[in-house]
Amino acid sequence: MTTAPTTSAAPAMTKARRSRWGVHTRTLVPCAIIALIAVGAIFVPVLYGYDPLRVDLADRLKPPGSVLPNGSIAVFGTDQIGSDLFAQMMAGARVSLIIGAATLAIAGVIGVLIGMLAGYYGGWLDTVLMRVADIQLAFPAILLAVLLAAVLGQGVLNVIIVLSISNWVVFARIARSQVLALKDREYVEAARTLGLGNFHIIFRTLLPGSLPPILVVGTVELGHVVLAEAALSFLGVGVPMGTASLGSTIANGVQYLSTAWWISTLPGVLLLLLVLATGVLGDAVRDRLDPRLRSL
Amino acid sequence: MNSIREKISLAVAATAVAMMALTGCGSGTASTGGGAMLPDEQQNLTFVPAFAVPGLDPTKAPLEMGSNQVLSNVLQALVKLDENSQPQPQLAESWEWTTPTTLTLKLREGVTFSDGQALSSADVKATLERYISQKQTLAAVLAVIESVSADDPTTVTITTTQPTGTLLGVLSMLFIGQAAHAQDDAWWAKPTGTGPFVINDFIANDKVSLTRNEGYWGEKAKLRSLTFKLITDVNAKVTALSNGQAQVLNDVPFDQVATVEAMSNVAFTQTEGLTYNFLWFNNAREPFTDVRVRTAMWEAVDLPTIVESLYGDTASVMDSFCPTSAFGCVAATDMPSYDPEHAKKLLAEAGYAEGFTADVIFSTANAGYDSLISALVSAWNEIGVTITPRALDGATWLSEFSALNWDMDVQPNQTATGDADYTLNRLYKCEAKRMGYCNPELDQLMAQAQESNDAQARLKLYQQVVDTMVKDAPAIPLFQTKPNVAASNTVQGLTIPPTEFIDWSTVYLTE
Amino acid sequence: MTEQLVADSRRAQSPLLSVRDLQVEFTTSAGIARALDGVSFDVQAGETLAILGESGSGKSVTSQAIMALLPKPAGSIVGGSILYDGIDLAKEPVSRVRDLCATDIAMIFQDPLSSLNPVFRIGDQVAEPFRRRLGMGKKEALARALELLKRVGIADAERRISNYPHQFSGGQRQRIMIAMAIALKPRILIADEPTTALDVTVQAQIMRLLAELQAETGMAMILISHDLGVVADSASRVAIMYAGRIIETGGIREVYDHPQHPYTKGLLDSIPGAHAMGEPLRPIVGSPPNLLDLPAGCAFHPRCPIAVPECRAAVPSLREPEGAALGHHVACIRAEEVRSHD
Amino acid sequence: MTEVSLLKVQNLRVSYPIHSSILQRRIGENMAVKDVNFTISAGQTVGLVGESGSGKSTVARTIIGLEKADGGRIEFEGRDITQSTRTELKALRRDMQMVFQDPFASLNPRLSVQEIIVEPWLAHPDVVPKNRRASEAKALMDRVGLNPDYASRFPHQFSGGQRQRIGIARALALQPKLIICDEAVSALDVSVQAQVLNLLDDLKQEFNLAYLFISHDLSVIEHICDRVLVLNGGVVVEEGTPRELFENPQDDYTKRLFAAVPVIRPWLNGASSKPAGTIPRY
Amino acid sequence: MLGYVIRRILLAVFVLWGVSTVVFIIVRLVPADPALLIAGDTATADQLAALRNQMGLDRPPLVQYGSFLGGVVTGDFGSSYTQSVPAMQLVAQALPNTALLAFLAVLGALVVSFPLGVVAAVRVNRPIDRIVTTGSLIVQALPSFWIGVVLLLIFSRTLKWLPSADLTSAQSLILPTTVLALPLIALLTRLIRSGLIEVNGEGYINTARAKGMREPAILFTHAIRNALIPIITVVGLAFGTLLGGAVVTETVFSFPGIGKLLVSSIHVRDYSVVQACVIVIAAAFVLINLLVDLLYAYLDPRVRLAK
Repeated sequence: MTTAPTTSAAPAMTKARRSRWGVHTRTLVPCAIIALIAVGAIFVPVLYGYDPLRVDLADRLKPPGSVLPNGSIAVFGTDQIGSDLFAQMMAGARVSLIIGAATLAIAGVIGVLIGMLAGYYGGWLDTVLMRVADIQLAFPAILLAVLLAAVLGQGVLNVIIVLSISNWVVFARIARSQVLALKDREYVEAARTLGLGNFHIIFRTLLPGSLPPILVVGTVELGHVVLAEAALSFLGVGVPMGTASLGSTIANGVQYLSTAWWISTLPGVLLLLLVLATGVLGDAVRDRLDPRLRSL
Repeated sequence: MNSIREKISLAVAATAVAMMALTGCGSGTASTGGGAMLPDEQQNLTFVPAFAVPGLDPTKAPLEMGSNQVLSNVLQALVKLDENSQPQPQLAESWEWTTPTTLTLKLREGVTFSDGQALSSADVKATLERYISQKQTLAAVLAVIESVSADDPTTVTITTTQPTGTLLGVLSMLFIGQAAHAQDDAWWAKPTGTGPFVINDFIANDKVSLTRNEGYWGEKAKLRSLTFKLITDVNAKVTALSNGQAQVLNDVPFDQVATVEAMSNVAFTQTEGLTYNFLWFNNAREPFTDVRVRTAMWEAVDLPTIVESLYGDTASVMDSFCPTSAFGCVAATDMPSYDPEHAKKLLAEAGYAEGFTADVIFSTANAGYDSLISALVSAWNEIGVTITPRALDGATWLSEFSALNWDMDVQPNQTATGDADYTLNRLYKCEAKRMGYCNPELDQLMAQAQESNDAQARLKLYQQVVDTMVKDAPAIPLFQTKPNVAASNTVQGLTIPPTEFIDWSTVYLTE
Repeated sequence: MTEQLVADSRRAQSPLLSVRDLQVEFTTSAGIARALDGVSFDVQAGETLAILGESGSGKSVTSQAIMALLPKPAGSIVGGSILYDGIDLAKEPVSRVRDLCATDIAMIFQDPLSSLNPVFRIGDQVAEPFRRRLGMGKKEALARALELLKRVGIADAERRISNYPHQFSGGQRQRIMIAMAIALKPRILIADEPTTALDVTVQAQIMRLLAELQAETGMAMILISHDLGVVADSASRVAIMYAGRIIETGGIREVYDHPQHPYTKGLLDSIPGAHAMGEPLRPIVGSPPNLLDLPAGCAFHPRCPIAVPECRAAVPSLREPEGAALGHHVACIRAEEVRSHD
Repeated sequence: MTEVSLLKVQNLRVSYPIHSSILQRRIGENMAVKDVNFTISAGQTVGLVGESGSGKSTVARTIIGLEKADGGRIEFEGRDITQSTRTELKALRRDMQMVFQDPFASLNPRLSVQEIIVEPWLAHPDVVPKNRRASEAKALMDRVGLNPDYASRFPHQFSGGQRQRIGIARALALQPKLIICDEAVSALDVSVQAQVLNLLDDLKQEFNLAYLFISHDLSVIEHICDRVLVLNGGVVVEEGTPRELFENPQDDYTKRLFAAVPVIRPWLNGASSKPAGTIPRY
Repeated sequence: MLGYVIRRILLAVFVLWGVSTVVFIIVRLVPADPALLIAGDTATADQLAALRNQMGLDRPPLVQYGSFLGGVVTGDFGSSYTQSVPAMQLVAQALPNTALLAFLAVLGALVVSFPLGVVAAVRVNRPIDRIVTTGSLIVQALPSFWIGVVLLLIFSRTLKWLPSADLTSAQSLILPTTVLALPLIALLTRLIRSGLIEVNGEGYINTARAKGMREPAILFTHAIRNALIPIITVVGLAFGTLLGGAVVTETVFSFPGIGKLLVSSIHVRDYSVVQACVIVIAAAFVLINLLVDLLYAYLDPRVRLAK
């Protein structure tokens, strides 16, 4: 009566292994994809000697695999101004990743700070800050984008600012809800009974506890930000000329979809991979940290 | 807002606009022959224009290309200019300068508005006064008008402050509405006119639908209804033609021409136009104060290759400072050609052996400029000059442009009157202060050319003007474009004037 | 040893529910936890069996396994059988087990708030078994629900039948849960820590209600608890669980008065009230074992005051020690010593 | 009483505000504690019992400063804390510490045991100099029965009982005179609960600690307390030594409360505390 | 509940005031003088000054702000300078188009995502679930303008099934609706899935099982209602966002919606229309979310019956 029938235990073991393997795969594969894109983004433009301002009109709109007059092969073809699409995609990925990372950093810091203050102090401060968030949500971001493009000229920094302004609310909301969930936890009250100040409690006690869901949101938001940059490019208020981003390459290539499909489709696939990877990563992180977190 | 030339009307100065008006410089006629005319209830045509129609009040935006394309089929002016820029009767039957500053016009009898009301001199007076009071882009041109009086129902007298030979040209641009509504902005937002079509429905920047004016005083239009539907996305635009949603497209970009030409039952036509694109140096700013730098910049650019690659045969390289289709735009004797080595030498001589940095502004409202600017910037980079492109939205571009807050500017332009004077004298004389360029010698040549009535003498003078300008290189004329339409084979009677203001009253559909 | 136990129960009468060598595993990210490892017990009609144990001992898993409520896909029965009415619930598909739920075996849970659906009126929830299982009309079902609510002591039931769960106190909610559980007159009621979330006065009322209902209906009860005191009044037999196994079972008085397993004894000694005041308590040393990493042999040996090297060698099985009362089984090789120490 | 009282609570009144739903203005209050009086002498253990909603936790939280008193006085060593400034309050916190109910929730999951124990010294840096904090933390761990080698482990690596020991070590770090135990052993399994109770007893002797011991578990209260207060509806309904209360409760509520406490071996003293007849006996 | 409603309305008013103020400030921060745009680059300073005076742009900012707020309250945003009609009229023309599009997109998304989410949740971690979740991730990971053009080339150009632009037939709504709905389908599918999975662990689901209820019955009575209540908020937010955020789709399909109106008005600095658009978009957003909050409160008795 003591020995368990091993036969019936075996499937459960395999299942366990598989599910653990699943979580690992779902973390590792997207990480590998993102890392690969990042490495490509760093090195490929250098290796190709990619110059966003170089135009080779004789080589424009060449399909993937074309041999160029200088003997090189454009694996992904060339775009409407004859620049090598592969190198441009990688340079674009670099810009997109920079925009994504910087936006997440800025929006994340601002949003988390506001969210935590609102959640921690509550009362009128909470009401006001959250109404500011509502105002932000109700406000069409495109107006802001055009404004900044008009005031400061087109630029990567402006895109980052616009996207940060339109993304901080997500972080504020999640940080606030986390603080609300945590602030009455006993360990937070314990910190208070020890005589620790609000600063310590907010940043040393509450912040670390709130980070996991914020990280989950962050991974998912990275994809959203990169896509939003593409939309801004499409509307003509994205990155400036001479700075290819994935979004701008796709947007510029869209009018060639019926004649030179590769210009917007291939960077689209890369964007898809990037967004998909961050999305899957976010899901995996969520499953790992707290399966109860909703797709935020 | 994405069409190339929408902003022309804003950019183009008003002062001299109406001195003369449109001249015919060859016009394209699309489609010939065809089957039997469709029955009247099927005479419905959709046209995809190149320009957005932001509003329909001509007194508020008298130079808006898109609006005028529609309004020229709905409203009419006192006179219209023929192919030779000569005024011909339209609403006015005859006219006479009774004194050097008094013009008396006799209105045509029997002209009615589409609502049945007869045209009277009161309508003309009230409309002209409305134009003047609006202080819009024509304000400077209209400033010479001292008063307008309606002497009797068919007689209008215009008094000017000084002798003004170009007044009839100005009048050809003013559409006449109804006196009763002269103060009524809402009425003008959807005006009733004396033309062959009536505005049925209007959604700004999207769609205007016209129906035939059944009570038209002249020959009635053949189309029962005509819809201007703006489609900005190139794919959607070409698709609309391919699946029969639209019958005529205007302004097919070069990269889509092959697609359009490959479509069965579609005819693609292009014609000589009056639109061209130029690059201006800010001649008052370092380092462009130096003619060697300006020339070097010009010589660095392989224009034939750029134009051929980006625009194919929808555009052509220029050999003058205005489109050759306009009178007086003679070919320069010695146009700078692509010579990067020489350009570098010139830069070195000017003290910029190491190159320099500067910016170039352009409006994002001009679709397809990205490739052009990239090509230019790339070419300059080859001679060691680093240029930062500044793509600005239309409104920002205009304010930067007006403030001369740029090193270089690229924009389209139209020699609206079809005469070199309109472009050259207006833009490049010292007084114009458009780009910090001033050459008194040139001013004198241009003044002479303006005063002269002898065509041959003028051509000779313009030869000198152009050659002087080539030497000074205050600007680079980049290329001139050819207006084009792609039309279904069922469309008949379509003619494209150089101005692209198509007269739709002659168009009809066949099987 | 199982045979022994089976023989014992046969001697009395054929059991209503017979759990045999039940094994349940949970898959976690850290590995596989054997939550139940060879649990066997019988429940006779009309009797109350208390299953006692500390957290992680497997007492709640037992009830989940019976009701096919193991969280999927993490938990699964990997061996043994649950015999009810000639059917092995461990082998039957879940849907078959569901058919027996409520009509044959019903269950109430620890937290009555989360166990009631917050968005439905309690009347509808209590009436649900009648409507879904018996196909009654709404009106009739609600009338039956009202009767039940009155029976379990909901004051002003006519009005409150249309209230929502959050409008009730904890004790009232547990009464509602009980009403729902007994709606279809089950033969066995499993109460999984029914009073843990409640105040002590309410706890007494709920325990009294359960006892009354059992007396009325003659149903058998399985009372699952960590509190030795709560079940003492109501249960006839008790099974003490430790690390997924039953380590001692028997009549409740016999087990409480003469514990034969050092763990049971330690547990009883740990209860503050059982001591003369001022005297220090005699707790069990150490902490409960980690189910992912059970000690070899008797899982209790690291904490056991009388452990000997043999305890490490093999998992002791339940046996009837010398001198023990009939049906008193202990899984300890030194059970006799424990008794003599007493 | 000849001893000087360490903590003296007089006419304590605590309420939770009710806000209007529109402008969130305070429109009324919910009295959690209506009128509570008691004193704790140095080295004494006072128990607070009562059912949920009786206000016992609110009393504790108000004394430690997690809630604000609406009325009455709380004197600690003669000083009124309700009127204290922030700095005074901070100093007071050194002398008064709290052990919480939930061993899982009361420790910051992101800090190692050592960091948790050192944390109080961040707020009161003068208690232990920086260079000695690590060793002091380990000494404290040792004192509460935890292996000091585990100092760098995180709370989730410990069992419930061990975690509660960490919480006790943290409370001890500031060398307080009074420790408030708010249901400090209620969440523990009975075998572990006994260990912790014994530890608390030992520490009390060693450091001459006073406890305010809050519990709904009367047997625990009976075991550990010198005096017991029975709270009902925010009011102390009865007070006395455990023996007095258990053997001869005066107040009706106290009687009902004690009657409801389950007895381990109801068959031993024959007279079960419950009304006979309704419960079938075996 | 009434107090809750009133409070929510007051907060909504506050948000609208905030949006109005922000748009007022932003519009005045944008360089490029509308007077210059009207009069052209050759206009004289006098002309510009006269125009500014006529447009009220030379009044002190606070006075402008006051009259602007007054206008907001009465729904009078002034006239569009490009079209000589009240700005509100243009907005009233464009808003219903976008609203229709957004409504259809949300409705379509709900209809499609509901079964997908349920199937994925019921078959969690099985192949069908993986297909649904991966598919939804992919759909969310593509730029909508790219999807739009690809759909247009397939269904409009190649197959000639659907029109590419215009608002003349119901068919012309299909493509833009699809483009708007796709990311929403993806989001809702995942939300419904995770909501159901989460609810599946709740005590009352086990209670229902213990009552002997079959899984489908549990799903459709106990699980769905609890899982869907939180999703209402997301749907409301998405609907509200679509009203102002459909501009990309509107551009691809030349759809005369409020997003395009806003963008084209920004480009020509038609302040009145910009302000009217932004405030109407914000008002619609706030109103929808207010209704959603109230609906949420109504559906959840814990909120509805709270004191």
